[in-house]
Amino acid sequence: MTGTSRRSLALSVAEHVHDGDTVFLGGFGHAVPFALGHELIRAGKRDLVICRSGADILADQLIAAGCVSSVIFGWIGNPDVGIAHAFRRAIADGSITWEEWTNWSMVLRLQAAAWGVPYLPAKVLLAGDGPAVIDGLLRVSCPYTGEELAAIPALEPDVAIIHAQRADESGNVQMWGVIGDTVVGALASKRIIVSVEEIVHTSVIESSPNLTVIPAHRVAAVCEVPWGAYPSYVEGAYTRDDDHYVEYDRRSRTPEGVAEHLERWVNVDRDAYLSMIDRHRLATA
Amino acid sequence: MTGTSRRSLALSVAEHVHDGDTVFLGGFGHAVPFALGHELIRAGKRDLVICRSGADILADQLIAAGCVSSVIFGWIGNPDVGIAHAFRRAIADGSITWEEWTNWSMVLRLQAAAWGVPYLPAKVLLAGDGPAVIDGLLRVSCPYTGEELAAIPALEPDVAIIHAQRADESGNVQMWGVIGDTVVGALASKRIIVSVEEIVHTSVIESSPNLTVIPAHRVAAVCEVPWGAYPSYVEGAYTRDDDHYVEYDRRSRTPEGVAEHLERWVNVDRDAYLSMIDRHRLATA
Amino acid sequence: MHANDIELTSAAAARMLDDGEACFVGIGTPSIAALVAKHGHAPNLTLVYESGAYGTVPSTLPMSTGSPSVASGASCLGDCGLVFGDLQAGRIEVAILSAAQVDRFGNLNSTVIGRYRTPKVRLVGSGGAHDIASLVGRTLIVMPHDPRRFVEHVDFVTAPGFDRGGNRPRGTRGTGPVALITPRAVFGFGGGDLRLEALQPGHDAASATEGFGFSVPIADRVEQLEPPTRREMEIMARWTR
Amino acid sequence: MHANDIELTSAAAARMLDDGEACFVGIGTPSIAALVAKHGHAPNLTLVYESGAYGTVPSTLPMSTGSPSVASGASCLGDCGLVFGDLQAGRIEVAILSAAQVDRFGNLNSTVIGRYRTPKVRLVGSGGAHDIASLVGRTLIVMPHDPRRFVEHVDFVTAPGFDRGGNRPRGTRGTGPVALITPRAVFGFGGGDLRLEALQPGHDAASATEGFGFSVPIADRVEQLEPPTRREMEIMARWTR
Repeated sequence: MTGTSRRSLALSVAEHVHDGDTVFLGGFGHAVPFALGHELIRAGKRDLVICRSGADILADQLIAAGCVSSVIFGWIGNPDVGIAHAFRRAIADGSITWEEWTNWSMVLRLQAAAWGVPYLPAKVLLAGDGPAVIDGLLRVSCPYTGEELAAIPALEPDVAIIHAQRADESGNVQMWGVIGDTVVGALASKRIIVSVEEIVHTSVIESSPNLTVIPAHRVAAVCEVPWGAYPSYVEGAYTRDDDHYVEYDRRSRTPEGVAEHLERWVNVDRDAYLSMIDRHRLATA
Repeated sequence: MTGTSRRSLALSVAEHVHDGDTVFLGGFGHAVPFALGHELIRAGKRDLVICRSGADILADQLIAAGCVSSVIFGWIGNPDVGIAHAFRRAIADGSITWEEWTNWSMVLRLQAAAWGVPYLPAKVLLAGDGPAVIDGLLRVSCPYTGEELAAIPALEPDVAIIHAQRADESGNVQMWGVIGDTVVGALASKRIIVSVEEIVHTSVIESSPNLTVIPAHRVAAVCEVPWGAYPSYVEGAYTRDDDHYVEYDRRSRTPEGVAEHLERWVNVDRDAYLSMIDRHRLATA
Repeated sequence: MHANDIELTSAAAARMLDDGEACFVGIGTPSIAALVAKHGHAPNLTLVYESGAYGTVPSTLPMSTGSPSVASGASCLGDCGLVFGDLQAGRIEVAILSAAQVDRFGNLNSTVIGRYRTPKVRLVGSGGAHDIASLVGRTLIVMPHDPRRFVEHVDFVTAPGFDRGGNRPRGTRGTGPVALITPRAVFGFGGGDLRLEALQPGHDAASATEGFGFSVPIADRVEQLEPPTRREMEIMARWTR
Repeated sequence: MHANDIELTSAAAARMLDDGEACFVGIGTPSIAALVAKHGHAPNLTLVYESGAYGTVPSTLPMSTGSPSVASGASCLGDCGLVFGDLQAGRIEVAILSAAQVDRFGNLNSTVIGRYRTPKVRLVGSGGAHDIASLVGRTLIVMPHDPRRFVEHVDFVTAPGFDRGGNRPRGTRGTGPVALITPRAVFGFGGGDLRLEALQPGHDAASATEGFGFSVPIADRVEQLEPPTRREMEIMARWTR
């Protein structure tokens, strides 16, 4: 998009995320957009519907911070550590609603939107108890074979927030390593906000165009935010801070604990945040 | 696939392509698998149904050589030069049948097979004269929105022949530059035969796994064939021999002319073929 | 230096592209038109090729949408699914198309001359043309002035424009063709029907529609197009001379 | 050195993987089992992670299917669409799954303990488990021996095994679960119903089914499993010690 340009996190979020928006969160384990997500919390966004396939602790933090009215997901938890405690509390006390799919059906919901069709047929959500708890899930028959398939409805988020290795100023986004559903979720969305480890000259992008996962004309704003995926990781830059995830599990077991965690890690400026990271230990570049 | 290993063109084609097979031809302008396609001609394959979105002169040559009983395509011709003369003659004399789609609907047919669904809905082939000439093309209504969509049926080729930059011996295929529908067409197919400019050690593959477009477990055979896409091109290796395409247009206007062309360029061994290429002029590496 | 036919057509088409748009282009004159805009008034135009390329600025004119010059200098090389998916999702604003035949309703034929099963001339088929014409925001049609190509009804509607009532047919979206650009004139499709709206330098209504297989209404006020500027001529020279 | 519970489970599961297969794996014990096979009798096993990774051989055990060790050493990093599309097309032979609960019909629950809308414990949800169980060629289930996890009917069928008639339910394919592997035993699903078929070293039928919420039939001939070999123990040590 012509108007794309280097923006601060605050300005990007102020311009492109509105209360009530459906927000796709990028990051399938890799390159989880913590910096952008935390900016949503600082900006006091409300009534967001957050969505992705496998949602980890960033989703839980947005819920804990009161930004979220609903979650659309295939999985939500703290990978290999435990459950999403703030999510659990929020559904127990009725403060949020949720809509529960599977990872493949979430990918198909996003793919349908990326491709501009209202649904895609699939061979899942036809058995087990999952289909019964999705309000209004319908089936279709293949007009050629008669086979019964699930009709997976498109999900077009208002805005995607994602993190990646690099982009140029016009918004060509390059990402490598684990992709998961990050790219399809961004492509599905009306607006895309990207934070990157580094903004590079367009000549760098043009030297490796196959690594460009999102073309510039789709991107609304690009922010240069080194370590913007911490405590998750960025392939080729820094590794995952597994201890941070374990620590979050411990602290998030109580409302007070999670509030303390957010106070420490979200209610701070970027320099203070960076100073708390053991960058020497985690850097891989 | 475990059994994958470095194979000759002749052995790969003998093992994996059978008379009557539906064959996906890789190469969207870039990396057209001429070496593998010419091997189909030398092996005297018959009654092949060839398919791809935009089919260029390799398809025309297979038709001219009598290998083909039917063509399933979105476009067929000699890019920016002219029409496919052997194809034109073959449909005029009734020696082949054809099934005509569009580039997007062909991609969707292949995507449906790659994803194991019998159809995908689309917003094309709903207007114009195209839909009427596709036997049995059906529509579906979106069960959520009521919107009428074309039901694009899956097309699962028996075998794909593609060319790429490199692979390892177990069959992890890496390709960059123009991708077109090459990857989706391969993924759609039951068996995949790949020729590559270079077979590399697995460590090379593992150093850039995002460039792997087809994982080894899908690949039936890999052949190392430098210049295997000539007269088309391979990004980073050699450029397109535009003159060859112009020359083919001139010669293929008559059955005798195309026979001479095939005699010269197909009925030869690999060394003789290579000796006819102006490699000094075309190499870009 | 006088502009030749391709230059007149390309420059007139280029002026109809807005900066910041994503423009689906084919090979030949459509590429030249888009490049004139890109190097001129629309530096943020994104050229999109069906092979999966975005943001490419070919230095030599590609012979195929998969040609080397489409790949080199692209800022994104995805695949057909990325490009056509984007198109189907309504995210490509404009396309420049050409064809063997165009009719007064802006329908394009690149499939057959004559009858479909027993053609006089079998052509290349749709490629992406049907898909683009059905789905893009608006379409510019560029054609050489070859009278046989301008017919009342195309032999085969490969890429749908308007129906005989002047409406976009069911199963399409976008505004459809907004202009037919030739070396002699620019025609609009105001009511879904061809109408002469502007003349290229040196032409009048008679020469602009010479040999057309149907009569062409003329707008109340017919514009006179400026010839390509010196700058536009400089930009085009490397591909057209 | 005696094998611990994870080692007994992983080694027994590993032996059920054939060389040359593509195996969908999750984090934890499923990854260890696949790696034992890969480093042992099945060097051509392809590990597949839902994040899009094929052929990965993690050197450290990933905490997430998107972890750094899944990416490094992968021979192909596609995306979720590539992996799940491959799965849906019937091209992944086997998967190793775990869950919070398993029942006698091989159904897995990773969604809730208690009622769905008013759960006692809200769990993580399906992730890819439902998709895999519905679509893969066959499933191996690995579980710790925690009696609360073995129930007659799971509270929520996240990932379908067999229905109460012992058949694969409509809307699934593949043979379904072929084994439930614990540190104490291997159970089969011959008629779609759990049956004790083999015992881990030091266990008998009573201890193998201790605390199960239902009675478990016993095969006519119950095998005695060999403990992990020295080689298997060496392979596993880096992740389990």
